[in-house]
Amino acid sequence: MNQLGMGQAVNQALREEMMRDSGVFIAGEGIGVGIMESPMLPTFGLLKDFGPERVKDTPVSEAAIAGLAVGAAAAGLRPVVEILFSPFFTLASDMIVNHAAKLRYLSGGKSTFPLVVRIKNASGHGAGCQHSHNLEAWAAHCPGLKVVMPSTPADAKGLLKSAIRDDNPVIFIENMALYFQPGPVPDEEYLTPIGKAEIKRQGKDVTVVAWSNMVGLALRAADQFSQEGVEVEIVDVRTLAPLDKETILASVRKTGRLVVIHEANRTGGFAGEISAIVMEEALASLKAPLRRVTGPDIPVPASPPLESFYIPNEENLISAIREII
Amino acid sequence: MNQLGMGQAVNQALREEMMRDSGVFIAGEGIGVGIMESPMLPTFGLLKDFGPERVKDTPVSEAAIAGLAVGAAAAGLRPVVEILFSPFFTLASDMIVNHAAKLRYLSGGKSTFPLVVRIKNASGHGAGCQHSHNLEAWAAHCPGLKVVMPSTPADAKGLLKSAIRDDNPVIFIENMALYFQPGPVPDEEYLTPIGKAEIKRQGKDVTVVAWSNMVGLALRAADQFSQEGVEVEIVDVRTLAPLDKETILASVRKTGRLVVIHEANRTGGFAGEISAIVMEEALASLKAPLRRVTGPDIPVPASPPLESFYIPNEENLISAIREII
Amino acid sequence: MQITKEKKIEMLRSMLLSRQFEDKLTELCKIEGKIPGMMILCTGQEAVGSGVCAALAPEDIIISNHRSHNHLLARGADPNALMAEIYGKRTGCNKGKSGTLHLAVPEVNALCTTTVVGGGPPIAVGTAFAQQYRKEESVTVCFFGDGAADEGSFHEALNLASLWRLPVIFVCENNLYAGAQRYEEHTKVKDIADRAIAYAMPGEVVDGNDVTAVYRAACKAREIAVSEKGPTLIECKTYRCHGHGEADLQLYQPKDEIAAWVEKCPIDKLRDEALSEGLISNDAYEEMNRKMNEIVENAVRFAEESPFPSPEEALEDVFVSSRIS
Amino acid sequence: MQITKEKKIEMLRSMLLSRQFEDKLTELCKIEGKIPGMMILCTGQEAVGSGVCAALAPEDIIISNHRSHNHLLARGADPNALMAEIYGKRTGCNKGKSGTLHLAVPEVNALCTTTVVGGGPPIAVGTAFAQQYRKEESVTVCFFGDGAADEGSFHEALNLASLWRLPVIFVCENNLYAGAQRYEEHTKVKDIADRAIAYAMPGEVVDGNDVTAVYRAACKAREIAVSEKGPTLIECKTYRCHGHGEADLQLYQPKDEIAAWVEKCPIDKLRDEALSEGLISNDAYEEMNRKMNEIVENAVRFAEESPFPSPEEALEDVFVSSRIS
Ligand SMILES: Cc1ncc(C[n+]2csc(CCOP(=O)(O)OP(=O)(O)O)c2C)c(N)n1
Ligand SMILES: Cc1ncc(C[n+]2csc(CCOP(=O)(O)OP(=O)(O)O)c2C)c(N)n1
Ligand SMILES: [Mg+2]
Ligand SMILES: [Mg+2]
Repeated sequence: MNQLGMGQAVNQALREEMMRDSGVFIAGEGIGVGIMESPMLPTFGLLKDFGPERVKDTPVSEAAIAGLAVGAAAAGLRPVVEILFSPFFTLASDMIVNHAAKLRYLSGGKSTFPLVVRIKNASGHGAGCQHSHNLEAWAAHCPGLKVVMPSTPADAKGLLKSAIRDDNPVIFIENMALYFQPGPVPDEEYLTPIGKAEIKRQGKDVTVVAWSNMVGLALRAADQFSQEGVEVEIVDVRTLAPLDKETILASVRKTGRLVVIHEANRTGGFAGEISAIVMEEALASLKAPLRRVTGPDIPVPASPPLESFYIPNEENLISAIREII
Repeated sequence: MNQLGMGQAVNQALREEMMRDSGVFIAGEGIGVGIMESPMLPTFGLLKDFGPERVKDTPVSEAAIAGLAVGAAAAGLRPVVEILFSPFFTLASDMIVNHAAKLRYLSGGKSTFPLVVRIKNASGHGAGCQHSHNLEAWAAHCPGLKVVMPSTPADAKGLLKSAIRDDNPVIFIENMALYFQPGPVPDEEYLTPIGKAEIKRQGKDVTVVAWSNMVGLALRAADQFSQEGVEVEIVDVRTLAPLDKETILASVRKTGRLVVIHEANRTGGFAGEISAIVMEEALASLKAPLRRVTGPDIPVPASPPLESFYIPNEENLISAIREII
Repeated sequence: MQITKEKKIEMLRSMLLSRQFEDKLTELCKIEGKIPGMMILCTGQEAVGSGVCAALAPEDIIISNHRSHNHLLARGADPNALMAEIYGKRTGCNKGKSGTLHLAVPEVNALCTTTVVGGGPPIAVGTAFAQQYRKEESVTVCFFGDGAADEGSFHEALNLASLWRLPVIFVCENNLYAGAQRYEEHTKVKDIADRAIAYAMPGEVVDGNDVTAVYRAACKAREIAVSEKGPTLIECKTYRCHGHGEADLQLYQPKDEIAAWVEKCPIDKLRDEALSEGLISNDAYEEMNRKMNEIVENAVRFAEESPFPSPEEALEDVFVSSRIS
Repeated sequence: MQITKEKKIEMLRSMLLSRQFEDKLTELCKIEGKIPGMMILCTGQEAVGSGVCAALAPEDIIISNHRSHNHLLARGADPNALMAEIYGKRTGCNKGKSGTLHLAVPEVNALCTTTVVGGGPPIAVGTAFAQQYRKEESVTVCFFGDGAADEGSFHEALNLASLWRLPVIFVCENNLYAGAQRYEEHTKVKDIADRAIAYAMPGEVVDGNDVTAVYRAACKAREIAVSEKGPTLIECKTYRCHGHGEADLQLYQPKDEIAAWVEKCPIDKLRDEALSEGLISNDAYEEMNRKMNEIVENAVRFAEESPFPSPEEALEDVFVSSRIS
C-alpha cells in the first residue's frame, strides 16, 4: 500500500474515474492552473493529463459553477465541480439546494443529477471565518443530497469514486489539513460504499462518533484512555447523509455512553441529529449523559491562539469522556 | 385587545418602529407595490404612509437586498429587509451568513449590524419545494444571528419590535399560513424579549417543544389529551437562537417526556439541537424515548394530498405522544 | 430569410394551443379549490415560446421558468400530462410533485423548469456545456423574464457561456413587469439586450409579439451557436396581459396599457398575415381553433378523471437507487 | 483639473508607505511561522487606493477586499494597529479576530472589508444608501478585483446602485489576474468598464499605474455621486507584481510581463514627475522614504511586542449586548 495524503488520494480517484468514464469532467476555480502547484493537492497534474476540455478552470462564479454541474448532469454527463472553500457554499447553495437536490423530485423521478460538489474546508490555516466555516449540517439537512466527509486518504479515494458513480448529487467535503497527513491507500481498485459507517477502533466503554479531521484526534485520545484500561469505540460515520444509524446505535447499545465530536459550531451542528436518533432508539441503553465536543458558537477567528481555541482538540475530547465514564 | 392576523401584527410592528425611529426603513420585492393588496399582508399601506424613501421596492436581487441591509446597518441605519420565500434564503445566504453574522466579530467588536431579515415560508399553498422549504436550522447554526419564529400575532408583533431595536442581525421567519389566523394583540405598546420561550400550555405528563405554525397544532392536540386526563405542556421556544434552554429543561425535568415538533425536514432539523441539550442536561429525568414529529426527508411536493402528507398534523403529534405515555 | 407556409401554420397552431390551454386555466381558476397553487399564465406572450421553439431541432434543450406553459406546449409536451400535473394528479408529467410552477418534460428535452427567478441561466450553461462536450450539433434555449435579468446568476451564466462559446440562446421575455414592478422601476438600462455587451456577446431586441420576427432571431442565434460561435442574448419585447398570477388584480397595470397590448395580440397578427397571404382560409383557421379547443377539453377531462397520488407517493423519487458498480 | 502640490505629495507619501509596509511583509513572510494565514499584497497597484482615497472626504466610506493594505493605509489607518492585526495580536485593529484578510478600520470609515470575492459591492450599496437616506454629501467607494466582476453580486449591486442613483464609486482594480487565471481566461469583455453599459451607468478606463489619472477619475466620480447623479464604475488597469499571495510562485505569470510592469511602477512615475516639476527634491524624497520606513519598523516593533489575545477572548464580540429599551 502507498502512503498518500488525502489530496493525493482524491487526485487518484478523479484520475481513475476520468479514465473509466469519458462523461466525467472537473471544473472549478484554479483546478487546472492554480496558484499552488503541489502534488499534494487534489487536482495536481489533471489539466496536463486530461486537457482543457475535461479540466475546466472557471471564473470566480460559484453559482455558475454549481449550475454548470446541475445542467451538465441533467444532460447526461458526470460533473465533479469544486467550491473552493466551504463558506462559499452559500454562493452555490441555491443551485445545490433548490436545484441539484430538488429537480429530480420535481421531475417525478424522470431526471437524474449525477454530480459531485467537492468542497474544501480550511480551518487551522489562520485564514479566518470567511474561509473557515463548517457547513456540513446545512447540506445534511437537505433531502436529495448525499453528504460525504472522509477521515482518511483511503476512505476519501473509495468514497469519491463511489460518489462519482452515484446517480445522485453528492456533496464531498474535504478538510484541507488532511491533505498533508499521509495514510495507507490500497494499490488495487476499490470502492467504498456511501452510507456505511466504519468502526475505526473497537471499544466497550464509550462510543465516540466522529467524522473528517476529528477521527484522527479521537483515535489519539482513545490510545491514551487505553493505557488507563478504558476502551473507547470510535465510529467514523464517513457519510452524514445517508447516515448509518444502525452502526451508531449498535455501538451505543454496547457501550451505553456517547460523545459526538465535530469541528462545526455547536448549536445546530450535526451532533444534534445523532443525539436525537440515540434518544429515540437507544435511550434505555444510556448509562450517562451525552457529551458534545464541538467548535464553540463563534465564527472561526484568525489569530493563532484564538483559532486553536476554536478547533476541538484531544484535551477537549479527553475531558468530555472523563466526565461521563 | 384586537383580533389580528400575523401579517397585520407584523404590519403594526413595522409601522410603530418606523414612527419611533427614522433610521428604520424597509426594503424587498413587492413590499411597496405588490401583486396582492390585502390588509392581511405585512407591508400593506406602508408605502402610502411612509413614502418611497423608506419603503423600498427592490429588483429581484436577493444578494443585493441582503447586502443593502448589511451596508446600511454598518452605516448606522436599521434596515428591515424581506426575503420573499424561505428557499431564496440561499441566494441571500452569503450576505447574511458570511457578512451580517461575521462582520461584527471580524471588526473586533467595533461595528454593529442592527438589521432584520424577514423571511416568509409558504408551505401549505401548493406552491412546491422551491417556495416551501423550512431553513430555520441553517440560520440557527450560524453564530452571530438571532433567529425568531413567532407562533401568534401577539408574539410576532412584540418580537419584531424587539428585533428591530436589537443591535444584532435578526432572522425573523413568518409562516404565511398564520397571516390568516386571527389572534388577540394587546392595544398598548409592548416588546417581547428575544431569547425567552413561553409555556403556551401547562402540563405535567409530557413536554411538547414547538415553534411557529406547529404551536397551534400542538395546542389542539393537547386539548384532546386533556379529555383523556393526559396533560401536555407546550413550550413555544419563539426564538431558536438564542435558545431558552432553561425553560425547556425545566419542563422536561417535570414531565420526563419529550416530543419536538417542527415543519422542517427531519434529518438535521432543529429538533436535534433540543434533543442534544436534553440528553446532556436532563437525561436522568427522562422516562421515555424522544419523539420527533417533523416533515419527512423529502422536498415539499405540490399536489394537495402529497403536500398534506408532508406537513405535520395533529394526528402525527397525537400518535407520537401516545407512543411514549 | 423566407419562412415556409408549414412553419407559419405550425407557429399559429402552437400559439393557439397555448392560448386555449391558458384561457381554460383562467376559467378553472375561478372555481374555488379546483386548481392548487399559484396560476401563472403567459397570455399575450405566446409568440416568444412558439417562435423560438419553431426554430429548434428535436435534440435541442429548453430550460424554462415559472411562466412555462407556452414553452412546453410549443416544444410538443403532451397537454394531458401537463394539465394533469397542474391539477396535482398522479398522471401528471411529474406525478404531482411539481405542480404548475416547475413542470419539466424531459421527453421533449424540456429538461429543467425552475421557479427560482434567475435559476435557469446557470443550468442552461451546464446543458449547453454537455452539448459542446459531446460535440453535438444542438443548442440550449433558456427562457427567463426581465426581472430575472437582475439576478446575479444571470450575470455569472452569461459571462461563462460567452467565455466558453457555449451553444446557448438566452431568451429574455421582457413583458414589462416583474411581479408588480414595472420595468423602469427595476433597472435603468433601456434594453436588456444591451447587457450582452458586458460579455462581448451578440444581443438583439425583437418584437416579441411578432412570432416570425422571434423565429428569425432564434434561427440566427441557433446558427451562431451550432457553428461554435457561442451564445446570443435575445430580448423579446412583449407584455403580460394578465396579472403576475391569476389572483393578481393588476391594479398597478394601467388599463389603457393593457388594452393597447391586447390589440397587439401575436395570434391575431399571424392569423391576419396568414389569411392575407392565403396560407390558410378562414374556415381552416376556425377548424384549427376548434381542434385546439378539443385538445384542451380532452386534457381537462383527462386531468379531472385522473386519480390524485396517494399520500405516501410523496416519499418516492427523491433519490435514484444507485447504479454503483 | 489642476492637482495641487500638496495632493501630489500626499499621494506619493501614501504610496510609499504602502510599498514599505508590504515590502516588509514580504520579508517577514520568509520567516517560517512569523505571519499567520495567507499574505496577499498589492505591490505595484498602489496608485489605485492612493489615488482614489486622495479624492475622498473624511466622511466618505470605503469598502475593501482581501487586497486591502494600500486602501486602508491611504485612508489613514494606523499602521501599528494594522501590523499588529496581521500578526494576530490583541492590539490589532480587530483584536486578532480578522487577521490580514478582513482588516476593518471603522475609525477611518473603512467600514467593512470582506475576503469573499464580490462581497463588497452589495454592502457598498447599503452604505451608500445610508448616505443618500440621510442626505449626506458623502460617497462610498468599493474596491474590488477584475475577478470579482464575474460574481453575481457585482451585477445585482451595480443594477441597484444605478436604479436608485446611489452615491457609490465602484473601483475595479484590474490587475490582469484572478488567482492564477489571466484576465482573458475569465471573461471575454475587453474592458470591465464596459459593464457599466448594462446598468446605464458611466464607466471609465483609467491607467491604474498613474496615480494622478486615478485621482482625477475619482474626483469626477465623486462629483457625480454627490450631485445626486449616481454611481460610476472606474476600471483601473494595473498589474499584480507579486503572486496572488506570497506563497504563490507566479509560475503562470510570464517573467517579461512582470518585468515590464515593474518598470511601470506608479511610485517611480509620480516621483519622477514630482522631481522634474520641482515639487520635491531628491533629498526630501529620500527623507520621506526613510520616514515611511521608520513608521513601518515601528509598526513591526509594536506588533512584535504586543501580546497575543488569550484564547478565551475568542468568545467575545459575536453579539452586542442589546440596547433593547
Ligand atoms: C429568486 C426568486 N425571487 C423571487 C421570486 C418571486 N417571483 C416569482 S416571479 C417574480 C417576478 C419575475 O419577473 P420576470 O423575471 O420579469 O418574469 P415574469 O414573471 O414577468 O415572466 C418574482 C419576483 C422567485 N420566484 N424567485
Ligand atoms: C467567493 C469567493 N470565491 C473564491 C475565493 C478565492 N479567491 C480569493 S482571491 C481570488 C481571486 C480574486 O481575483 P480578483 O477579484 O481579480 O482580485 P485580485 O486578487 O486580483 O486582487 C479568489 C478566487 C474567494 N475568496 N471568494
Ligand atoms: Mg417580466
Ligand atoms: Mg485581479
